[in-house]
Amino acid sequence: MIVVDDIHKHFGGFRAVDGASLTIREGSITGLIGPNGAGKTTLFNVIAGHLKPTSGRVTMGGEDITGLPPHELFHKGLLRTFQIAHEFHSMTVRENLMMVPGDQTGETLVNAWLKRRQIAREEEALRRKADEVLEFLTISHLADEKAGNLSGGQKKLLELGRTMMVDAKIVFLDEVGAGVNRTLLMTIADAILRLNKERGYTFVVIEHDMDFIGKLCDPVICMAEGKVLAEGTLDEIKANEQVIEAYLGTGLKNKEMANG
Amino acid sequence: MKMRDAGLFALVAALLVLTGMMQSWNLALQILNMGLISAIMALGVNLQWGFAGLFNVGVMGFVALGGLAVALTAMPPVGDAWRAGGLGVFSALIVAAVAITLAVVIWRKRLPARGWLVAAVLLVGFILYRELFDPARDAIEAVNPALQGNLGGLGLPVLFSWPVGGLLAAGAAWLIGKTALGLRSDYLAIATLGIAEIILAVMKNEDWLARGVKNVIGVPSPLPTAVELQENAGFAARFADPITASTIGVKLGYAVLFAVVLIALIVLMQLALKSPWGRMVRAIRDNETAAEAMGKDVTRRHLQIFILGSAICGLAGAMMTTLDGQLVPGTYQPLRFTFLIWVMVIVGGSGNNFGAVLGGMLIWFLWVQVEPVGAWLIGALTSGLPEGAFKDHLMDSAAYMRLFTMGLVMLLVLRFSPRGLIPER
Amino acid sequence: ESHASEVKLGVILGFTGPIESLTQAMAAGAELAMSEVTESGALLGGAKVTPVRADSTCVDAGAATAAAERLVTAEGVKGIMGADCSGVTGAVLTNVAVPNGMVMISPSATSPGLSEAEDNGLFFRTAPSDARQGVVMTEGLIGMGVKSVAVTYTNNDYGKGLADSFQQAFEAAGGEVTISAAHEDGKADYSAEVGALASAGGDLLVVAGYVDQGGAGIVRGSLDTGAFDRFHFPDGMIGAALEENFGSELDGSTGQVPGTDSPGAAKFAEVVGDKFDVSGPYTGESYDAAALILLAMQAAGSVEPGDYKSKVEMVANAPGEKIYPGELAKALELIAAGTDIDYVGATDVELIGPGEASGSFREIKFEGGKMTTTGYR
Amino acid sequence: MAEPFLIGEAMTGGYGRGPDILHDCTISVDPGQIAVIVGPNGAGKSTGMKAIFGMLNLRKGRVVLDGDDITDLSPQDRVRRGMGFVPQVNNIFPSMSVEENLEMGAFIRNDDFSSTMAQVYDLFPILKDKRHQAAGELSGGQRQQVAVGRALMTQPKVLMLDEPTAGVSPIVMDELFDRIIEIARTGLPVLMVEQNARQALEIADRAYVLVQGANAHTGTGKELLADDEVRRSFLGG
Amino acid sequence: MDLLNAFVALSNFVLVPALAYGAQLALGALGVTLIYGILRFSNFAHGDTMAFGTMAVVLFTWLFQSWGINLGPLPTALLALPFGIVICMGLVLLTDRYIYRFYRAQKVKPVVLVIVSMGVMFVTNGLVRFIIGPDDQRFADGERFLISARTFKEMTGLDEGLAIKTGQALTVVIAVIAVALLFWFLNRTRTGKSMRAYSDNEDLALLSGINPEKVVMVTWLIVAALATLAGTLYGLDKSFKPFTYFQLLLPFFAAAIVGGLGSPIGAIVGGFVIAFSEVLITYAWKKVLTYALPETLAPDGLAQLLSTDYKFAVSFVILLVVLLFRPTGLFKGKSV
Ligand SMILES: Nc1ncnc2c1ncn2[C@@H]1O[C@H](COP(=O)(O)OP(=O)(O)OP(=O)(O)O)[C@@H](O)[C@H]1O
Ligand SMILES: Nc1ncnc2c1ncn2[C@@H]1O[C@H](COP(=O)(O)OP(=O)(O)OP(=O)(O)O)[C@@H](O)[C@H]1O
Ligand SMILES: [Mg+2]
Ligand SMILES: [Mg+2]
Repeated sequence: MIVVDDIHKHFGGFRAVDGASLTIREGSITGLIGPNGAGKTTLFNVIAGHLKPTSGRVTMGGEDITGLPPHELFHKGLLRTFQIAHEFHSMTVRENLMMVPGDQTGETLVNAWLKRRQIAREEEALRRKADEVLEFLTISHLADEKAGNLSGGQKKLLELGRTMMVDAKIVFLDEVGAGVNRTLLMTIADAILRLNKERGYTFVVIEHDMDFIGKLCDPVICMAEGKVLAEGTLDEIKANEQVIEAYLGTGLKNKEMANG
Repeated sequence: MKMRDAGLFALVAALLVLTGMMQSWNLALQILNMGLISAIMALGVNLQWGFAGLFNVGVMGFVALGGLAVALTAMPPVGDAWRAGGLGVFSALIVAAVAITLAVVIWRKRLPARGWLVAAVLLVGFILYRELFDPARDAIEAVNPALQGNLGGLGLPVLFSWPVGGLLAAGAAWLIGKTALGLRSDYLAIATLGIAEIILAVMKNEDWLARGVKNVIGVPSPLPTAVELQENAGFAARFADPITASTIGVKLGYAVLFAVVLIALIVLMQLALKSPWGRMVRAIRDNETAAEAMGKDVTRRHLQIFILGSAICGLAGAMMTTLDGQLVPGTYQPLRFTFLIWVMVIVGGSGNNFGAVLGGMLIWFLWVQVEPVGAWLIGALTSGLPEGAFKDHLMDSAAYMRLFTMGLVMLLVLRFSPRGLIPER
Repeated sequence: ESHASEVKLGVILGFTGPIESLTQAMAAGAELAMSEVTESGALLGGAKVTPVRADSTCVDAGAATAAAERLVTAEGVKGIMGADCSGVTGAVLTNVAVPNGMVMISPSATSPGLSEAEDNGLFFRTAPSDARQGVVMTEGLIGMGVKSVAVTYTNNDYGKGLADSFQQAFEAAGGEVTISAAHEDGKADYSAEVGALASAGGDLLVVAGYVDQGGAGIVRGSLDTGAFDRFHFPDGMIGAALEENFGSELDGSTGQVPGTDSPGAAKFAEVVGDKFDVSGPYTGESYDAAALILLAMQAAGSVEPGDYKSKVEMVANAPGEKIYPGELAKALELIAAGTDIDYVGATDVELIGPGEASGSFREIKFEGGKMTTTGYR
Repeated sequence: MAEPFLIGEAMTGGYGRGPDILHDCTISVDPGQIAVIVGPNGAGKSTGMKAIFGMLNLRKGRVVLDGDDITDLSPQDRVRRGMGFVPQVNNIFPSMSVEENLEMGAFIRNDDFSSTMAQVYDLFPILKDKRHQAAGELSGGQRQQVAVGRALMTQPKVLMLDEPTAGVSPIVMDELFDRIIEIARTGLPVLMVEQNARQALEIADRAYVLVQGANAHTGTGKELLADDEVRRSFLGG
Repeated sequence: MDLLNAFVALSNFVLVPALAYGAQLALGALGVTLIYGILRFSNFAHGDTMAFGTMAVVLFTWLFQSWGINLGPLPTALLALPFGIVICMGLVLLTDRYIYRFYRAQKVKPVVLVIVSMGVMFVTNGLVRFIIGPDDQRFADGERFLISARTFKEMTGLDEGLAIKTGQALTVVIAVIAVALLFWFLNRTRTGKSMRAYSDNEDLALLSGINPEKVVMVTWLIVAALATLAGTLYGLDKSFKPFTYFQLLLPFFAAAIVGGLGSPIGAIVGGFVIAFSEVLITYAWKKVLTYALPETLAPDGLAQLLSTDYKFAVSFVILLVVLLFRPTGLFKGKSV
């Protein structure tokens, strides 16, 4: 589905992404892990058009999408969430969701003046959809709250919720789990699986929670220092010496995992 | 909440009525008319800032372009000048346009050494332009310089110039937007400010266009003038005091014209704001990166809004020049035509159309009325002082009370409603 | 009712804004004429004349119009002394004075365009139009044997008009204008202008600006860099500030202001004493403007503008007994007695054509840091 | 039992004039202890921390530090009293370099803090490499490390951490937990909010489950881990 | 010899004045940029603050002059400067205490502070005119020139003179010192760093034990000192007139922005960019070229790129071009 070919992204002299190449299969849920500062987010930003790569190519279904602006990629079915939540802070939570779908009739000025009736109908449908999403994320009671007033975790949920407002082809999730309650996170994992199975969405997931990765992802790609370090099933990755050294460590958490 | 808004509008109305009763209705209407125009300008700025977060500090330039439109549309053409240099000027302008387009095209083509090519094209273009332009300009400016010396206008009815003013401003805004909208916050601000100064420099110095600093006076009026009414026997006979009747009548006429424009604009803007379009625009203001990721073309939206807002300012500028009956480039000062409008928007409440309108009316009222208030204040303060140099000094300083009082009032209003009188939602 | 006990006159000048530093003295000049008349007790049987000031801001036509509107329709003034800058003057004239039939005498608006404005005989000015001064200046300079000059002008209708008319006259007389460069008032720095002027060169520099505005900045810069050491100053530049700021640095420079060999100006200075600075531009004109309105009222026997507008030219022009500053009481009595007067005033007022001052000029030379009068033209 | 070292007692309050978020909520910690707060998103965990730190007006309840009632002190004064806090969001100075961020942590200290800084760099080696880079240019996890490092620089008498491990890689998280235990062993009370609840509860001497601004369960970490209901509803099964 | 003349002419009319003007702009822009950088708003009252401080200096200068105190060849104003600075500090602290602090506590958007500063601008504007009036005031004394055009000609025997005014030299020297000090203060001292921290993240600054009120106060004190300094130096070189000081605001902002808001070095470089572009672009090269080129090549016309009418337009065009290539100024400024 998406082929990343030898992408480099340099900030000044610093090579945040340094020749990363990877392939994301259609219909897969690919996990992307790696130490802090490995270049995962930067790679997302390059693929999703927020940063121009220093060099390299990204293709989607065979089509070259390198350097296309995000709004065009959105219309091609590529969605992303942000690691540091990017809510529309002065708008209500519901509005945050309702603004997402593209090609709304009322988004053209002339239509906004002339096609009042049609817009009202569309809005009704959107509102229903948004409320469903909110229900799912267990934040229905916040529908009319300003998004800027949400708690840290709630903002992350809203990030995720936005991707559920439209039919996407491929969704990039950048640490949706950080700061989200684990019980809810597992529910989210279920939803991701469902979207993947039922609607055929492709997912790419950055996450530091191995439970979450383990539940969802195959394959898992580990990055370090801007390059792809290893790729395989989670078990293969976990067994990789380099990965253990750079990323997983042998601490308490993994000991526990090994036990459990 | 709604009650409070209505109350505030009632307050402004009451201030005007009070002016009418205590001072004169002519004055009240005069303030109302300029207040309506100010409200329209504030609407334009509010569209850009309040809704889209675009920091336009070049309002003055667009207002001035509106004024220019009046001169170019409504003034009679100067036949001799056209014959003397019309062709030359226009062929020069076309040469310039071609050269610039060519340069842009070459730049876009990413040819090797494009920098030199572009420079060469521009240089040749410039020389050619000056060759064609200079003699034509001199010829035009030589035609009856004391009174004309310019090409004149199209001689159309003056009301046509209002939409033309909007279009002219929109055209300029398009150009600016294409180049400068990538800038953020205060950087965009100073860029627009600079562009406004450039527009003004052109208007002041290109005499062939609209006489430059020599001013255009005697702009035709869309309504019968007070003098015409007074000279009209039927009118004069109908009223006991034809002077007052005619001056008030004309002002009422303008008030109606302006109010129609203002209301139409408010309706359109409210409709837009309450629609998905408005939601999208607010989302862009809140967080451009996220909006972009959600499929919204931020650049296009910004351009659209920048053009619309500027066009509204241009329209208001044309209306104002019509009301003044003259085009005086020297009048356009950033303090009055940019920053005062900003004060209106912020004091009224940015992000809220009604706030902007209220701010426009209220601040204009104060701008005019703080002068007598300030003088009165000084009088009251000094009444207890003994006669002498100090008192004389204070009395002489009464004029400065105008800005002083204005500042004080602004600070007070903002103190009690830091987010504006009618805040967003 | 013609024998009003109180007559209000509007004084509309830019008390704030770009020429704020000139207007206090101008207003004081006009108000001096009013108090003189009040004290005489001779106007229409003892009417008291009260000035009402309003701020024209010099640049903001909207505010100026509103202020004038207030004077006319709310304060009930019977005549307007003002406005100052040509732009606001035009706006006040067409939007307030003409519709309300109000007489307006501007002490300082010099733009030729205003002559053409529809004024229904209501508009007059005591400052001469720029065209005339250009010619006078040319005669003076050619007479001194000056062949080539650089010109800088303040970028408004006054400066531009004056520079244009001077250039035309000077070139016609065989002189050369090496450069004619605009400067904006109230700016921080004039090095660029001075540089360009210096580069162009010339026997001397003509500064068609204002004495406490950009004009002063240009002179300062030219002297400091040694670009020019001789200048020629038209009316806007002549003022005490020039002596104060530059003193003997200007020795050898010349200039001219409206004025005649009539003793008017001297008398004016005498009358004023140290009340305010008479040498600033347009103070005499302001005095004269206010005086003319009041004398015309007396001549018409009415304070209504509609009645006295036709008398303004009559009292201003010959024939009649000459009236100088400080003699307003005498003038009022003469008029009351039916004697014709010819108001000379501080600036030798003579109205020609449509309400304009004819303008004779006093020529000035700097010697020993002081302005001295060398002749009249 | 003597009064705890730091206690937010029966706190009730909310943001500005908005509704109450906290309802009669009590949180405390003693020297040498690690107290952990867990709970669903929006439960009021961060709000509770802010309340203890004085960034919120309490309508009821009080905050006591070391026997002194500090309910009315400003946050700054609390810092001077020895409280250190890492907020959940906006917890770095983005345009200052990493090193300057750490220096700012030591702002109230007048002694030589270079050894503390060395310790922080030991703990987070990546920060040492990036010491001259603007913190705003760091990756998410790196920022989190800067934030914790900044708080450590204060050498506080009590350390409050709002989700210190959100977004950090497993290896760093382990180090962090180790370090927190170490800190607590030196006698410094640590109060933290965690979503990586299982690991956190492992090491917690005292644990609170907050639901809708109120205490739902309280106990030692082990007790709560053993509680089935808590496991199911809050720890992800 | 002719080349020398050309160079002297160029220095006299372009380099020296532009250098002095640039330094004046730089000092003003420093104040603007500091407020923007730390308090995060564009302070429209800066021009009038400057007028206020300078007014105090002028009044003290007159007082000293009336007492017969002077500094010999240096202007007496230098002696009055500290007093003026103290008074200006008083003014800004009062405005902060009674006006800005309220809005800070409310956490209003920066643009509201901009408008508030316009209110302050109007009020200060009125105050200054109340006290000293709107007129031009001269207060320079001492030696006007380090070297005057005439002396230079006599000394060197060249045809062209070179004038360097005491005020110009003072301005440049003081501007350099001020920037160096400020730079050192912000980047090296504890208080300076705490100011930057405050501007970066106010809440976190609070959590680090930084006293925000102190940061704000120190900022204002520095700004008052800079404003008075800039105003006095400008006044010594040209003259003191409130309206001109208000008008200076525009070039200040232009300079601060070209350099990058919040960056002290940017303000300095920006000041010189603006000053040199104003002076250079409209310079008539005739004189210089006539000296520099052989007779046959000497220009007939003025060899002027654009007439002085377009002076400001041109400097703004340069500003635009800079911004198009470096959207946050030459030195990567902030944007709120
Ligand atoms: N704008 C920037 N300027 C300079 N360096 C940057 C910039 N953005 C990111 N970097 C650097 O690039 C590296 C990769 O950052 P990135 O955000 O991609 O990491 P990551 O893999 O997402 O880490 P994490 O798991 O912590 O989120 C980091 O070392 C960071 O410091
Ligand atoms: N600044 C604010 N203004 C108004 N309400 C707020 C504000 N911040 C948070 N809230 C509300 O207070 C409630 C509790 O928020 P808090 O941040 O304390 O949750 P939390 O338990 O820390 O959640 P999370 O695990 O997601 O960080 C939420 O419902 C949130 O909407
Ligand atoms: Mg990341
Ligand atoms: Mg939280």
